[in-house]
Amino acid sequence: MKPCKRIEIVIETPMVPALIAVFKELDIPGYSLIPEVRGSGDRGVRRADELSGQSSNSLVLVACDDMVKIERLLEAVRPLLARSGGICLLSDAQWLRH
Amino acid sequence: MKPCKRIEIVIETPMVPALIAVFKELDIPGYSLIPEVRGSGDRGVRRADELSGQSSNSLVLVACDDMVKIERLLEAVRPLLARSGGICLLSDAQWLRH
Amino acid sequence: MKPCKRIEIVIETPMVPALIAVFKELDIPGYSLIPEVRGSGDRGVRRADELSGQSSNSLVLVACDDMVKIERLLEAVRPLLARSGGICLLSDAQWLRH
Amino acid sequence: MSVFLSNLSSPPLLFFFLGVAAVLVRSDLEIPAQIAKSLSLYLLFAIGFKGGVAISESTIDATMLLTLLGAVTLSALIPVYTFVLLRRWFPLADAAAIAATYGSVSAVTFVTATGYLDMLGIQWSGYLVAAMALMESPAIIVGIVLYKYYGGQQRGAVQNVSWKALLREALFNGSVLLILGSMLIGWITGADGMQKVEPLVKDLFLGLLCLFLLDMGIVAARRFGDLPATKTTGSDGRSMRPLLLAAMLLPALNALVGLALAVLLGLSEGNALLLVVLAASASYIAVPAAMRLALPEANPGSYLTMSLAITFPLNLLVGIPAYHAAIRWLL
Amino acid sequence: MSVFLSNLSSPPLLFFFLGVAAVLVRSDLEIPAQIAKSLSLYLLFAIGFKGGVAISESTIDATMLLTLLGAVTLSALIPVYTFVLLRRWFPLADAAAIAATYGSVSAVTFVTATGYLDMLGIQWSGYLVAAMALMESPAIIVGIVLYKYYGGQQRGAVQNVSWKALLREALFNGSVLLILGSMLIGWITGADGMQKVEPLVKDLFLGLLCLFLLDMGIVAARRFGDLPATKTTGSDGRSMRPLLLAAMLLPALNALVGLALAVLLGLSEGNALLLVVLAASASYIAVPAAMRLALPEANPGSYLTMSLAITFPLNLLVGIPAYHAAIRWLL
Amino acid sequence: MSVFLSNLSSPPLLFFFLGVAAVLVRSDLEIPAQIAKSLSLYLLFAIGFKGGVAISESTIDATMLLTLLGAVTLSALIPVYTFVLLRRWFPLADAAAIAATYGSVSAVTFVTATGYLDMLGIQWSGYLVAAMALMESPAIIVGIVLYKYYGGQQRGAVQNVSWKALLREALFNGSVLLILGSMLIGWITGADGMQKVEPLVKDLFLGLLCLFLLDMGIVAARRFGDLPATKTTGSDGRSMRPLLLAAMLLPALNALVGLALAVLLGLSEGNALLLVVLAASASYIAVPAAMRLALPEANPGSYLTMSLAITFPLNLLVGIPAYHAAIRWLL
Ligand SMILES: Nc1ncnc2c1ncn2[C@@H]1O[C@H](COP(=O)(O)O)[C@@H](O)[C@H]1O
Ligand SMILES: Nc1ncnc2c1ncn2[C@@H]1O[C@H](COP(=O)(O)O)[C@@H](O)[C@H]1O
Ligand SMILES: Nc1ncnc2c1ncn2[C@@H]1O[C@H](COP(=O)(O)O)[C@@H](O)[C@H]1O
Ligand code: NA
Ligand code: NA
Ligand code: NA
Repeated sequence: MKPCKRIEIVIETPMVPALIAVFKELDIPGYSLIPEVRGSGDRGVRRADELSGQSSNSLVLVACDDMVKIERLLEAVRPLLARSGGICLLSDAQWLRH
Repeated sequence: MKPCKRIEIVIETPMVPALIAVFKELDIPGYSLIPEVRGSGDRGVRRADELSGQSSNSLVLVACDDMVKIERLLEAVRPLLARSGGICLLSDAQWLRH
Repeated sequence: MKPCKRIEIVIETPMVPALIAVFKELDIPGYSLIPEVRGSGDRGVRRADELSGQSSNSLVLVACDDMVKIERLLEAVRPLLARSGGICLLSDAQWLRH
Repeated sequence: MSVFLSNLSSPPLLFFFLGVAAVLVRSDLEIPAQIAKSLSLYLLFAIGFKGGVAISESTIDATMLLTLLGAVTLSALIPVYTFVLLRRWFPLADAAAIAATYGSVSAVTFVTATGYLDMLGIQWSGYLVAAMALMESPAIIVGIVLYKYYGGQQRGAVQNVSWKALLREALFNGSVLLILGSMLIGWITGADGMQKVEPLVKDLFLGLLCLFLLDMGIVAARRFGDLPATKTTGSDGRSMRPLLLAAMLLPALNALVGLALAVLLGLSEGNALLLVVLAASASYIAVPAAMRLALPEANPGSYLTMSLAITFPLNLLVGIPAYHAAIRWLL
Repeated sequence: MSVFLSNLSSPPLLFFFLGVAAVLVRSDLEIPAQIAKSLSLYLLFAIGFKGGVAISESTIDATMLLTLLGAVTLSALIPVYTFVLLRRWFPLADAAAIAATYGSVSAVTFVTATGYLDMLGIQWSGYLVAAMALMESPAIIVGIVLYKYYGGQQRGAVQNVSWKALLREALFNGSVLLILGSMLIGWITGADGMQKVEPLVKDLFLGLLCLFLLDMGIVAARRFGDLPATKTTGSDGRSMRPLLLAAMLLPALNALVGLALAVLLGLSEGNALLLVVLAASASYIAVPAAMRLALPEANPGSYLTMSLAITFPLNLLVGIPAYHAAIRWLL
Repeated sequence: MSVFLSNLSSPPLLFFFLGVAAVLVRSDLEIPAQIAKSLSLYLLFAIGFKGGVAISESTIDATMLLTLLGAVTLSALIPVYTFVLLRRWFPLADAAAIAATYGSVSAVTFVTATGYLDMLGIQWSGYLVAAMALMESPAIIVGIVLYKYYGGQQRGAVQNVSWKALLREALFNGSVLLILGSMLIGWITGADGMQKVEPLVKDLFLGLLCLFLLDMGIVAARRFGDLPATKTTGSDGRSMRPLLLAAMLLPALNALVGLALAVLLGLSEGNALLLVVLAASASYIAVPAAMRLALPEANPGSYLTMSLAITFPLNLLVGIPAYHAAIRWLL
């Protein structure tokens, strides 16, 4: 087990390619993505029921143990969220080595 | 970054409207919801394969930094879970301000 | 509220039955499972777009307060992940009694 | 006998068996959940539309109105005696939920019965679809009322169930609304409307029913596999026998009551069979959904397993031809 | 008048109402998301293929080319005056997004209009499908350019929008690509190809349109229900009136402009109606998706609600027959 | 030559290209996952049912039985020489997985070939469907046995693979079971059953195949785009050339072997083409799923990319008409 950070990002689905481009740029190879997440926040209810995909969110989970990369990731995510909404949470975890 | 609590609730899908009504009542504007979650627990396996939606769970994630609201939310969730099953976990996180 | 551990496992969907068999063996009755999770890691991108289900992951969440069982679970999960990839994270949480 | 065989060898039934077989050999064959749900919506839409068009082409007469009235009565009556019969063998909440489940109907059993009649070239009337739609709700309400009356005194339960929410669930449940709405639209647009949607509503019907029953075979067989677990998890340590017996005897009993009504109303062979099937079948969509909201203390391992894993296949495989044989014998 | 009634009583429209009714009575009736998405892909595929085959069977003439040119011009022009009209009542980003939304088109409104014409037995030409496909993109580009020009000076916004990504989104958007591609394939394979896919592309069309409009009724009614919330969440505390008014007046205005163009081009009754419907309809798939990427500061509570919850049903219920009446009166 | 062109200009192939084009221009066009999965289930169901009905209408003779036997032998033989050929260029686990992949078959390639024959009006026999179904499993078992024999000695791997689970996966895999089951049901119900499900099973077939190939075009092109990445992530730093070469040469080699068998059996033109296509095609559903369980150390970036991104389109576009030309030249 090694200590790491869990980064959870909820962002609207059309912005996901932009987020993944950020991962590539920062050389973050690992993430998991849950599509078709509904939600509610400052910008109203998102029911994931529209054909444009506009009202659907995705939840992206990143485990990372490199604090420098994490800092950079947070910096890069902030303007994405500021423009189009969503949340980003950081928490502690232990990563099972295998 | 501001410290906050992550509240994760797994509840059966037919109960979701009741849960969201609780959010509205307690003025909790933000949540994310993953539909079609399967699971297993005291009440047996839920395969999310039935047409009534009865055997499908939803996972609801709430980030909140207002301890009073959290207390109230936990109080309100408890009877819902007691009646129809599910779990509720509380953990610490940092919320990225944007 | 009682303290517990959250165990999050991302594993490819074809391996899920093996994982659940492990749960049964270790007498872990409770878990939640999110199917159709996409992701990226050492073994490349998984787009969840293939008919074999081979490129789709599942996210499994287990809340458990029995440290002995947790130890055993981690031991049992390690070889599964070593063979077919994925991640396993352990973090602290509070479990709402109901 | 030949009627049993020809029922069992129709493509939809054979696909049901294929689904069961898939579970038995532990295959990973599976219909994706959203597709299964949509197939079920399609069946309601198609049967509703067909029923509405059929009504638009017939005249409203006394038999029709009396049948509808009789159907509603049946749906309200069955839960009463079922509850009375079961309450000594089951926890109260379970007895109430089972009562509601068996008072209500299974749309797919009905649909399979219409396919069975079509196959044999026996006429049936569109208003039976209306009867089916009307039978979904009353049972739910009666079931809850019974529990409230008998259980409420003891444990003060259910008091925080909102009656408004319950009524809405009973009356405007997705499947009830879709079938009633499609029927209404079929009735308004008549033969003209039918001509436009015929390829979807009629031509594809039996093929899609095959796919749907394939899924039902899988789901029912899985549930059946859960049965032993149901027993051990039951905190009261009761045996499974009452559950199995009830799931096999209730359809027979309710079929008898339905048969009596059909004879009383003087229904034709086809209509009589459909009414009996409605009486004998048990809900596994609308009622379980409503019960989770109104009676969460009831164990779906009882009522859902009974209706889905036992009564549903029983009606499909043996019930329909058996009820038919009984009707032929009587009429 | 009869034209209004026969429009309202066609099965697709009635299923739209059923969807609205389901939301009003708070039913849980719902078409699973992936099915709804696939129904929309099917409609684009079918209408594109049909259009392509129709083009392959007709000769390319001046009217056709001029109509296509006119359609593209319309899609670029409508956003300009819409933006000018709206910018005093709406935040700049919202005005630009609304302008793009109304310059672009709603494929389902178009499809419903072709169904309406088919029902009345009025001819229309396949190249109108090409016109529709060509009208999706220009409006998006013009909308962004307008915002960049007027808004950029003030706030330095949008500078980090990649133009390449934007153009790609405008031109190769999933729905644009599917309709253009299907049209091309229909054009290449002609009547031969049509014969092979006819049961899917033609026979099932109206039936599946019914199911799709059922879903649209649900989605539109939910959005409409969100309207009051839209108002209070608006940080600027503006009233909803401009939004409602714009969503009702813009289609009428754009229909007039389209009508003028149709008369100018000397189009036939059916083609004229389709061009007017294209002008009057507003996008709720391609444009909203593009706007989230290029103009995230614009509030989808404005442009999406307007097009989906107000303009779309308005065109479906009143617009199509009203534009038709106007065309008949003029021609 | 004309046979190549007419193949390439059939609607299903053109939709495959549209899918590829969508990925090339980085469009967001996408068929929702559950729909794609269901289209694939539909194809297996329809081809299985059609095959079963065809068998029910023909007499069981020596050619049929020998063809089935030959097909099974082929599926067990191909992995053997493929493994021997590849083991010096690929890691052992990869060689075994590729061997299994190419010994098994691609149902969609088969289905496209039947569509190609139908288009040209060439007869083929229903029992070839049975041949296809029988070829899925042996290759899986042989592949694992080979690895266990050659790899096991070195590294002691695979010992904890349950043989029971493996056999179940090989024999009762979802797609194998669905096609075998549908064939059996078609065989039991015969022409009578076909009449009932014909609109779904026959009429919609080509249209739905178009939509499915659109999805396959998207998926294959994405995989192809991943190829360079596959190279760099390979920890052994090997070049991609063997992978590309193998994916192009194996189908040709296996087609030759299949051709020899077809000549030996004296098959008709249509049946010969189908047998060759079965030999030449590689699995991308059943085998990859089984390999993830039995041989997780094998890299899907090798075997899945080869079969899905190279061999599959190659067979579709060039292979089918080329094999056909060779058969014509021989017979
Ligand atoms: N407090 C919160 N907890 C969990 N999810 C949230 C929260 N706030 C926002 N979200 C998610 O982020 C999305 C966009 O939020 P917003 O930008 O605030 O409208 C919502 O639709 C939710 O899915
Ligand atoms: N220990 C656990 N860890 C994760 N999820 C659980 C756990 N226990 C229950 N659940 C989830 O909650 C649902 C209802 O649980 P129960 O009421 O215990 O049957 C299950 O179907 C699971 O999805
Ligand atoms: N650092 C990470 N954070 C989150 N998820 C990951 C991470 N690494 C791998 N995964 C998930 O685990 C799957 C398999 O990973 P791998 O075995 O590294 O290819 C990926 O497709 C992701 O869904
Ligand atoms: Na009943
Ligand atoms: Na427009
Ligand atoms: Na092969």
